[in-house]
Parts: sequence; structure tokens; C-alpha cells
Amino acid sequence: MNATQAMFLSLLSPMVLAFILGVIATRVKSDLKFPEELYTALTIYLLVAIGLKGGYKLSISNLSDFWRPGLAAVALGVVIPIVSYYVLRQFGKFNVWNAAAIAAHYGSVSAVTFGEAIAFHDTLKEESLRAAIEAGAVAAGTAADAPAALAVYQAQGLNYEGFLPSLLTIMEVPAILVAIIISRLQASEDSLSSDEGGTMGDVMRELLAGKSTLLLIGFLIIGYVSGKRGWEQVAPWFDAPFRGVLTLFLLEAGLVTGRRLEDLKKVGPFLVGFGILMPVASALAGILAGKLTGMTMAGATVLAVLAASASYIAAPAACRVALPKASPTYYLTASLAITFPFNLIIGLPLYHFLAVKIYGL
Amino acid sequence: MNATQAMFLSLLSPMVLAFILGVIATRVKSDLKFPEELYTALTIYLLVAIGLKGGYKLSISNLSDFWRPGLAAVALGVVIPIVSYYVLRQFGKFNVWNAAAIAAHYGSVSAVTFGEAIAFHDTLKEESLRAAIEAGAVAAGTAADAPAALAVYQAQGLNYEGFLPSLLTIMEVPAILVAIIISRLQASEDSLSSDEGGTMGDVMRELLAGKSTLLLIGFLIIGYVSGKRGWEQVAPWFDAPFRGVLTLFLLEAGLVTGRRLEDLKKVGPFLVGFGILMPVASALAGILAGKLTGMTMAGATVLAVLAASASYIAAPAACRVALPKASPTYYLTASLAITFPFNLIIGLPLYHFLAVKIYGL
Amino acid sequence: MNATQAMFLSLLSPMVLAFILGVIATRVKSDLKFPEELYTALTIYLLVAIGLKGGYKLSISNLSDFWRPGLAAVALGVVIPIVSYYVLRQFGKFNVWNAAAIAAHYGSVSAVTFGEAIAFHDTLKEESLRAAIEAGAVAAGTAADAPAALAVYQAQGLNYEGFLPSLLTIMEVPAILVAIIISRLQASEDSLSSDEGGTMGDVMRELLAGKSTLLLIGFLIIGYVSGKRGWEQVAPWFDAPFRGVLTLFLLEAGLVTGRRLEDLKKVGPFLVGFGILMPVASALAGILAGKLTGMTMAGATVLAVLAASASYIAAPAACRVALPKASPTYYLTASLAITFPFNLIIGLPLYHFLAVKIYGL
Amino acid sequence: MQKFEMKLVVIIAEDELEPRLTKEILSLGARGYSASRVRGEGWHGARKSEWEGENVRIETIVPEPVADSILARVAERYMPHFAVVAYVQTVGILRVEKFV
Amino acid sequence: MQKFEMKLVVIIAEDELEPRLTKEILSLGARGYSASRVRGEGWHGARKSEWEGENVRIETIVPEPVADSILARVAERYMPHFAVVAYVQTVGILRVEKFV
Amino acid sequence: MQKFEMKLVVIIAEDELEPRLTKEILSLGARGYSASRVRGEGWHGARKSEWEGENVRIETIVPEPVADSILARVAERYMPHFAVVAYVQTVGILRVEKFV
Ligand SMILES: Nc1ncnc2c1ncn2[C@@H]1O[C@H](COP(=O)(O)O)[C@@H](O)[C@H]1O
Ligand SMILES: Nc1ncnc2c1ncn2[C@@H]1O[C@H](COP(=O)(O)O)[C@@H](O)[C@H]1O
Ligand SMILES: Nc1ncnc2c1ncn2[C@@H]1O[C@H](COP(=O)(O)O)[C@@H](O)[C@H]1O
Ligand code: NA
Ligand code: NA
Ligand code: NA
Repeated sequence: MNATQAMFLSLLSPMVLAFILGVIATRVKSDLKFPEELYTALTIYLLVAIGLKGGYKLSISNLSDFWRPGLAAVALGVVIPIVSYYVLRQFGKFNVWNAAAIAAHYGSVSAVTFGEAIAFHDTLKEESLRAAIEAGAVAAGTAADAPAALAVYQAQGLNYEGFLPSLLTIMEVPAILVAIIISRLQASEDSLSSDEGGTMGDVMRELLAGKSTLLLIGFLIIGYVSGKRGWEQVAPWFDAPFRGVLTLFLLEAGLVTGRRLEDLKKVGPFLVGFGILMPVASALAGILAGKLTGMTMAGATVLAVLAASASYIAAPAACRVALPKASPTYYLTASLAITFPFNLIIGLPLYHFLAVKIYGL
Repeated sequence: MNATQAMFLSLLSPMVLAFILGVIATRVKSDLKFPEELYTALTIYLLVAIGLKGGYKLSISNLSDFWRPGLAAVALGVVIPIVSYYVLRQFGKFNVWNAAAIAAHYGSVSAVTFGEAIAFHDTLKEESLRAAIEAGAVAAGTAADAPAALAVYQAQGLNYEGFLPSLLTIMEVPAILVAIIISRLQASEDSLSSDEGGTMGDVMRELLAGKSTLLLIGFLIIGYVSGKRGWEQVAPWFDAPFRGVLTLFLLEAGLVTGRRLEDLKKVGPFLVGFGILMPVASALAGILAGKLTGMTMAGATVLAVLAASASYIAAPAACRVALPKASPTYYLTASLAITFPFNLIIGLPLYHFLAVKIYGL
Repeated sequence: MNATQAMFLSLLSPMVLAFILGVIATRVKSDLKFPEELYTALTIYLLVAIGLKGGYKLSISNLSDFWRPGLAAVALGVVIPIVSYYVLRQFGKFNVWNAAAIAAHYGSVSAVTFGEAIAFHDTLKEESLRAAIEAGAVAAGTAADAPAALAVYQAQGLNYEGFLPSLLTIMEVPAILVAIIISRLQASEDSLSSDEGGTMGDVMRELLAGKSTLLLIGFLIIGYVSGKRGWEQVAPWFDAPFRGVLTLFLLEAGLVTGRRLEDLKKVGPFLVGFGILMPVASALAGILAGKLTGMTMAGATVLAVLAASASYIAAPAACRVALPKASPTYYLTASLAITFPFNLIIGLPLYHFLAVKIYGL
Repeated sequence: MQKFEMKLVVIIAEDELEPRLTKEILSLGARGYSASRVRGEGWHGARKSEWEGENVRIETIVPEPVADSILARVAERYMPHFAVVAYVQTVGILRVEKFV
Repeated sequence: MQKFEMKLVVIIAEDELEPRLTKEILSLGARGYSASRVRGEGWHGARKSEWEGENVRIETIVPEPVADSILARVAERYMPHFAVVAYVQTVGILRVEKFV
Repeated sequence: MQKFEMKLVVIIAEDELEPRLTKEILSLGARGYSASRVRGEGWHGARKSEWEGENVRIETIVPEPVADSILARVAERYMPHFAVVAYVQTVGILRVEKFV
């Protein structure tokens, strides 16, 4: 599959199209809106589904393959916010608080972008199997998880690791901590315990008990502990319908993004450029890190997507507590109205393309 | 299958029974109520599911068969509100605004009634296959979409066209525009741009950007564009569970209808009669239009259901903006407490029966 | 399967683990919370699903087997609240109102605990089939509902009766009535029609029209009437995803239980002891009643779970109307923070263990 | 612009009472009301979730005599048995006809 | 602690009007507002569900002249055609700068 | 019917503050409160969705001195750092015992 095909495959998925429809709906001032509660329900569903499946996959995968990519994920989570902060301060002229808050968002990750990356790779697998069947390389009617099918994915580097959701979980928190520490050092005042924002302890608690981290880690463990037997009990609800639910969620994400588009003028061209170039740079780092630590091409691509994605659940909640002086207009607009659509529409096939080149597949 | 059997098949479906349970619940003053947000969520689900599946079916069907039924649908959408308006003014003595608003509702369509019509025909198909297997006409274990099964449906006129959801979409808007134009001409004052209600432009925008139209058209296009590959990704969420979700929705619709029943006295016997006879007349016109334009019997029946159904999502929203002087008591009670249950419980098997007679099958 | 294995099977199910995660989330003061509307939506789903499936199973099962267990269920629903009331008054020193309200809760039943008991037995069935396949007793690939599989369940007493959801429905109401009657007699004043609480008629209406009873009875009838054909239309939504949805519900139940834990101090050690020992006693009575009336071991275990479970949907609503002087702190804390988690985590495998002993299987 | 004085009565009560209270209010002469869901704490403990019950907040603009009879009715029939809080304020409104 | 007097304007109207009303309020000089969903009954019948439409309750704290122009605007543009109720009260606030 | 005067304090703040604010209110002497979710706009921009955060509206009926200490506490601890608006009104209530 060449780059253009992958681009179209991604662009023409119902998920991405639903996102675009959501943006259009706000542009034509449609009265379509999702109740808050539905948004919350969809978020809970997605986080639980990602966590459970990740935990189950972890329970059947080889943990010794895990520690290198795990370290790479932590490293990305530390380096990306530092670089981001420096760029935003130096070239973007943002103040300490805003630079730190934006850096926290770009170092952390977006579970929905991750979900879409997984969905994209599942579609790639289906396509490669279909192509192999048409080419006569495997017998017609080969099941999607038959050994022959796995061999096809393997040959094309599509057989992504089972522990990827663990990387998502690992990368959620560190960047936010790093950004907060930087801001406190830079503000050169020991406000760690001042009223200006929560103490570092508050922030840690907020982060670890924050709903996205709690659900991801919690259900990762539940999935791991309850294993195959547990997974089979809940898979008809959390596995097969996943991409359909994601479609609804991305429709809502499009509505929110559309409303945010007006803020693009307020944040200025620098942040728009940052919101596009920083993810590409991070993605490159992610692919290289993946290759260095021995991941499959698909795994490296997903790591790239994680590196490139900007958080909009965990990080905003943390910044409201830890960096109350930072303006949500900057960090929310950047992560939601620039980087999220960019990754979804262009980034995903682009990073796949880069990974194909780098892996030489 | 004879008329009585079809009647029972329809009446004993969980969907229709859930609706009746909802009505009973309000009669016994149960504390059962659906949160608004759940209602909205179910509506979004149904519209997206209908749109997506319709778009996918359109992408695999022959567009040259489409233009005649399409024109017939538009014609019905223009004629029904004109006739309705005339009847309501002349015999019902309604004032201009109320007559126009009610006419708009009866010319437009109900997506849920449509959904139930499709569900009914899917059940008919399953029954006909079962009967054919029992009769030994096809081999036991024949898949529902095997050529032999399709031949069975074909012979009984059950193989409805893939473009039916497109007809639903087409018929949503014109009747509302027609009714509004009539009312403005009749009020013999050029209030098109006055404060009395939105301008015609406002109304058009409201209609096209209105949530039901936007979701239906939007996902029709998404389904079309993303094709079979896209549909398979989301079908486990939007296809198989459809009738189950519809059951919940109809339970809620029953609750609302039950609360409306008290308004039956307020609207008087004329509107009750209109709410029953007008749909039957429209359905007849629909079947004939379907036959004339070469549709299958099942397709013509669904067109009849569309003609007979009264809108209660798009039309009320439009009338609130365009015809603020019309009373919701009339148009909501008529469409929700009279025509909706009538179509659901009696109309559907009745129109099927009429279609069988007219098609001579 | 021995007791420890069953214990682990139950403890390591995603449902029970999700409940525990919910409790932990409140303990670490997570910001995770479910919107009310989601809670209501999940409740409606579970009640409808239990009712529909129960009705369908009833429609294909032998009604002559039903009347003895049905009578046993009614007897349990009458005896348990009387015993509970006596114990609470005599040894717990509760006043009339609180004793009656708590007794009502313990005599009535919890649909969610029932759902978990069914889920637990379905897992037991899957395990026994797997074990039989591994032991070579049945052929690999035997379908879960093939005659050979049914024989395996049969031999282990796991083939629970189709009418169990009917027992759930039957046991919801009587205990509440009994408890209210006791309290009114005890208060030795004819306040049946006084302003102090609703009249007996109000209470009956409240109970029968109450949402849980109405949905259970209503969909039991719908499932019965629409039979196999109806069930197949909605099963992809109400059957396969059941355990997944239950997982989400139990996560939310864990959040509520966690918030209630603080009230444990307020209610004192007596109620804590009562909330653990009373269910065990009731469960024993349930198993014996099941054995005496000729139920399967699995059926008797589920009857035991019903006897042991305390209501937290129907009973609180009824007590607010009928016994407004009783304190929710007592009855809610007892049923939700003590008995519910006890039954879920320890009770279920314990009652299974007792049933195995008593049935000698 | 001329403004008129009216009374605004606010009742916060357990949500099961909503149908009864709104019926009472209208029968005592109010021409309308608005209602919304609220959580709360008070004498009867926390009412913050569907499990414990929640509260409804009803507000109605009425002439003073109607306000008095609503408060009297609430005090007599509801306060002794249910979780209820009620208060009254003076508000300025534009069109008297709408409320009397 | 020193308190200042301001006007609190409350508008209850059909929820479709929310974007238009909040735009008007801000353009007439209010520095903020709060909005929530309410059910209700009144001249235009019951508005208690998504099918019939529901209402929005908007409250804004403003100086007296702004309150007057908001009420005048509502009376002129909205009351004749829509289901709207509006009232004004006096409230004590702490920081004047926030509202003018 | 005899009515008594009390103060009604209303606080509108970002919803993360709800647990902290209600704890403060009760510890300063209030016997109860009611809380609901509201959207809003103000100095801190729009707070109209789960993504941007929403607001909570807390109302509590208290004796005047308690009202003063609540306002003082809010002004001191919350206003400098968070999106908060607070105001106070006089209301008539029926049963004094319930609020003191
Ligand atoms: N002082 C108060 N101020 C505002 N609302 C209150 C107050 N006391 C009670 N409430 C509300 O009224 C409901 C019933 O009050 P109570 O009967 O005191 O439990 C509570 O759940 C609160 O929502
Ligand atoms: N007297 C009233 N007191 C409080 N709210 C009212 C009153 N009358 C009407 N409302 C509210 O304002 C909305 C529109 O009122 P109306 O135009 O009278 O139908 C109603 O749906 C109620 O929510
Ligand atoms: N003038 C106002 N009137 C009513 N509510 C306001 C006003 N200003 C702000 N608010 C509410 O208070 C919240 C925080 O205000 P602010 O700190 O100004 O952003 C806003 O989101 C609004 O919900
Ligand atoms: Na990132
Ligand atoms: Na029609
Ligand atoms: Na029980």
C-alpha cells in the first residue's frame, strides 16, 4: 500500500469523516449538539475499552519485549515538554505559565488519537489480508487471526505490539510533571506550596487520581488480571463496537473543534505553526525511538502518534489546578483546534508513510 | 404471509410492544422517565445509523434506478402539505398558521417510523426465508444474504431498494418549505422578512443545518464515500444493535405519547380523524407512486410509510422558528399522539397489506 | 471446579474488579464521576435486558416446573422481612420505622446482583465446557448450546432454569408490602390513610408502577409474547453486550459505595454484622428452598442470591413514600455499602460453594 | 421603562414532590413556574445522587397574596413530612398581566 | 466588608434563544452571565421535554442602566414573539470592577 | 403568616471547587445548601462545556453574620485565583430554626 492509498484509507474512514462533519456543522451554525453527559459517557467508554483490551493483550504478550519501548516512551515524555517549553519561550515569546501549560499538553498524549491510530492499523491489516487473498498468497476465507494472516501482517510490519496501550498510559503523566516543575523553577520562587496553584502533592494526586489516568491504569490492570476469560465476557461490548463509538465521539470532537476555530485568530500564527510542526518533529523522534528499541513498524508508528498527539483530557484538568495563571485559550485551542485535527487527518497517514520509509518496508 | 400474520408480526415485535408499554407507564403514573440526554443520544444514534447504512447501500446500488423514485418522493413532499393545508383550512377551520404548521408535519417524514418500517421488512425477509427452508424450497442453513435467499425475497417483492434512506432524507425538507410559503402567501402580507418569524433564509438555514437533516445527509455522504470498507468498521455498532436501540427509543416515545394523550380532548375530533385518514390517503399515494416508478413492493411500502408518517424532529424545530404563532399543542399532538402510534401499530401492516393487493403478490 | 477456583473466577471477573476500582477511585478522591443520566440509562438497559431475556426464556420453558419455585420465592419474600424486622428491633434496638425500612430492603431483591449471578453462572458453564473439551469428554469446537454441551452443564447442575428472571420480578414487591404492614401494625395507630406517609394504595401503586417493577414485568411480558423471533431481533443489543454494560454499571456502583463507606461509622457495628450475616442466612434458606422445589443447583444458587440480596432501586423509592420517617442513612448504607459488596465479592462464590455441598455435586 | 413589583417564591424540595408541588402552585393562582434539578444538603442529609434522591428547585413569580398562600400550603402540607426549603423575594417585572 | 449594590437580571426563555440572548446581553454592557436549563409552564403551555422544547434561565449581574437596557431589549424584541419571562432584583456584591 | 429575614448567598464558580466551597460553607455555619450546574461567560472566558470546564451555582440561606463570613472567605481564598462570582440578597423565610 503506497502513501496516497494509506492517506485515502485514513481520510475516508467514517471516524475522520464524522470529525469533519462535526466541524462543518458548527460552521453552518447547526443546532446539533451533544449533551455533556453523552460526551462524558463516550469518554468513559473509550478509556475503559482501551484499558481493558490493552491489559488483556499485555497478559498474553511477552513482557521482556516491553521494557525498552517503555523507557523510550518515558524519555519522549520528558524531552518533548522541555523542547516545547524552550521553543515557546524563545521563539513564541509566551510567558512562563502559558509556555509550561502548552508544553505539558504536547508532552502528554491523546487517548482518542491513539484509538484512531489503532483503528487505522486494524484497517491496514484487513486491507493487507484482502490484498494477499486477491493475490492468491493466502487461501480465500482465511480468518483475520489465522497463522497465515498473522504472517501477512508480520511481513508488512503491521503486527503491532500488545503493550501499546501501556505506552499510552505511561506517557500521560510525566510530561505534565516536567512542565510544572520547569515553570516553578523558572518563576524562580518557591511557590510549590503557595496558594497560587496546588502544591506538587496536590498536582500528583490530581494527575494519578484524574479520571483518564485512573480509568486507563485501572482497566489495564483489570484486563491483565482477568485475562482471556475476562476479556471474552466483555469483548462484545468493548471490542467490536469500538470503531462505531469512536465515530460518534469524533463527531462530537468535531463540534468542539469547530467552535474553537474562531480562537485561531486570537492565538496567532506562531502557535498555529507550532501546533503543526512540533507534532511532526515529535513523530519523527517517536518512529526513531521505536526502531531503536526494536518495535514493529506499526508499533513505532503508534508511538509516533503518541509523541505527536497533544492531551486534552488529563492535561487541561491538571493545568487548571497547577497552572491557574495559564490561559485555556492557548492550550485548548492549540491542542484541540490545531494539533488534534492535523494528526487525525494528515498526521496519521504521514507518520505511517515516514515509518514505511524509515523501516524500508 | 397473509394480512393477519403480518399484523401480528408487527404488533408482537419488541419495538411496538415497548412503545405500548411506554404509553401504559404514563397511564399508571409510573415514575419511569428517560433523561433528556438519553433521548438525545438515542436520536443521534438512530439518525447516524440510518444515514450510514443508507449511504453504504447507495454506494453499492444502481443509481440509474434512483431518479424516478426520487422525483416521486419530491412530488409527494409537495402535494401532501398542499392537500393537508386545504383540508385543514376548509373542513377543519384551522387558522392559517396552525393549518400550515400541521401540513408541514404531515408532508415531512419521521425517521423512527421509517426505521420501524425497515425493521418490519427485515423481519418479513427472515420469515420468508424460514418458510422457504421449512418448505424445502431452499437448503437449511442458507445464509440470509446468500443468492438463494435473495431469490426468495425477490419473488415476494421484499428485496427493498438500497436507496430508501435517501428518500427519507429527500422528503424531510420540501414539505416544510411548501407549508411555510403557503402560509406567507395566504397571510397576504409580505412578512417574509418581518420579525414575525424568521425570514425565508433563516428557515432554509434552520432546515438544512437542523440536526436531523444534517446528520442524515452528512452520514449518507459519509456512508457513501467510505463504502463497504467503512461500513464494516462500524457495522457492529450501527447495524446489529439497531433494532435493540430502537426498542429503547420507542419505549421513550411511548412515554411522551402517553403524556400527550390528555391533549387529545383539546385538539378535537376533527384533528384525530385527520391524523388517521390523511396518513392512509398519503400511504395509498405512496404505494401507487412506488409502483409507477418501478420500485419493489417493499420499497413502495416504505415510500408509503414515509408519505404517511408525520415529522416530529425536523418540523417542530422549523415551525418554532418559522411559524411561531402556530400552537405546538395541535401539531405535536397530531403527529405524536395520533399519527405516530397509528402508523406504528396499524398503519405498517395495513400499508403492507394494501401493497400486496396492489402489486398482486 | 472447587471453591477456591470459583472464588477466583468470580473475584477476577471484570465486573467485580470494576466495582472494586470504583471504590478505590473514591478513596483516592478521583474526579471520576458518572453523570446521573448515564446511571439512569444503564439501569434502564439492565432492567430491560433482564426482563426481555427472562420473558423469552420463559416462552420456551416448561411452565409446570415453575409454580413450586415461584411459591418458594414468595415465601422467602414474606419470611425474610419478618425475621429481619424482629432481629433489628430485638437485638439492634432500631425504632419501628428504621427496622421496617431495612427489613423491606433485605426482603426485596437487587437486579444487579442477580445479573452478576447470571453472568457468574454463564462463566461457570463456559469453564465446564472448556474443561470437558480439554479432558476429551466432548469434541473440540462444540458450540455452547450444542446438546453435548448442555449435557455437560446438566451433569454439573449448571443448566439454570429459564424462569429465574421471573423469580426476580416476583420477589421485588412482597417484602416491601410486608415490612410496611408490620410497621403500621406496630406503630399501633391506624395511620394507613394519614398524612404521615402514603396510604397503602399509594404504596401499592408506587410499587407496581415503580420503574424497576414496571420495566421488569413489562419486558418479561414483551419477551414472552414476542418469543424467539422477537428476541433474535434485539439480542445483539440486549444479550451479547450485557456483561460489558454490567461492568460499567458496577464501576458506577463502586463509586457510590465508596462514598457511602464513610457512613459505616454512623450506622454502627450491629448493622454491619446484620448486613453480612442476614444475607448468609437468607442464602441458606434460598438454597434449601430451591432444592426442596426441585430446582437445578445453579437455579437454587441464584434463588439464594436473590434471597441474600438487598434492594436499592425499588425499596428506597418505596420507603421514601411509605416510611418517610425512616432514615436513608441506615437502609442505604446497609444495602449498598455492606450487603451489595459482600454478596458481589464473597457471597456469590460462597453460596455456590454451599450449593455444591448441599447438592452433593 | 416602568417596572412592577411582584413576589418570587422559590421552593427546594425532594424531586418526587415536583408533580404535586407544581399542581398546588398553579391551583393557588400562579400563572407559570420554572423548575430545575439541584443537589443539596440539609437537615435530611445529603441528596446528591439518583440513589439518595435529588431535589427540584421551583421558582414562580406571583402577586403577594398568592405567594402567601403558596408558602402557607407548603408549610402546612409538606414541611412536616418532607425535605423542603422555601423562601420569598421581591422582584421587578415588566408586564403585570402575565402574572395575575 | 464593604458591599456594593448591583442589579441581577434573570431571563427565562425558550432554549433556542440562548445564543441570541447572550449575545444581546454582552453587547448591551454585561461583563458575564450564567445559564442553565429549566423546565417550565406558562402562557405558552408546558415546555418540559426535548420534544416540546425546554427553557434556558440566564442570570447576569449588571449596573442599573445596563439592567434597564437589557429589559427594554427583551420587552421589545422577544416578548411579543417568544415564550419569555424576565425579572430584576437588587443584589449585594463585593468587587464592583468585575461587573462594570 | 409570619416571615423572617435571612440572607441568601449565591456563589458561581468553576465546578472543580464544589467540594471545597460546600465544605467551607457548612464549616462557617450554614445548615444546608443547594447546588446546580451552570454554563457561563465572564473574565475567564467561556465555560460552556466539559472540555473548557463548567461552573457550579451554590445557593445557601444563612443568617447575616454567616453570610458575611462566607463572602469574606470567598473573597480572600478563591477570588484571586479562580473564576468566581458571589452575591448576596435578602429573602423571607418561614422557619428560622432551620437556618441558624
Ligand atoms: N440553608 C439552606 N440553603 C439553601 N438550600 C438549603 C438549605 N437547607 C436545605 N437546603 C436545600 O433543601 C433540601 C432539603 O433540606 P432539608 O429538609 O434541610 O434536608 C436540601 O437537600 C437542600 O437542597
Ligand atoms: N409566573 C412564572 N414564574 C416563573 N416562571 C415562569 C412564570 N411564567 C412563565 N415562566 C417560565 O417562562 C417560560 C415561558 O413563559 P410563557 O411565555 O408564559 O409560556 C415558561 O415555560 C416558564 O419556564
Ligand atoms: N456579570 C455576571 N453575571 C452573572 N454571572 C457571571 C457574571 N460574570 C461571571 N459570571 C459567572 O461566573 C463565572 C466565572 O466568572 P469570571 O471569573 O468572570 O470568568 C462565569 O463563567 C459565569 O458563569
Ligand atoms: Na505528545
Ligand atoms: Na409524510
Ligand atoms: Na433479599
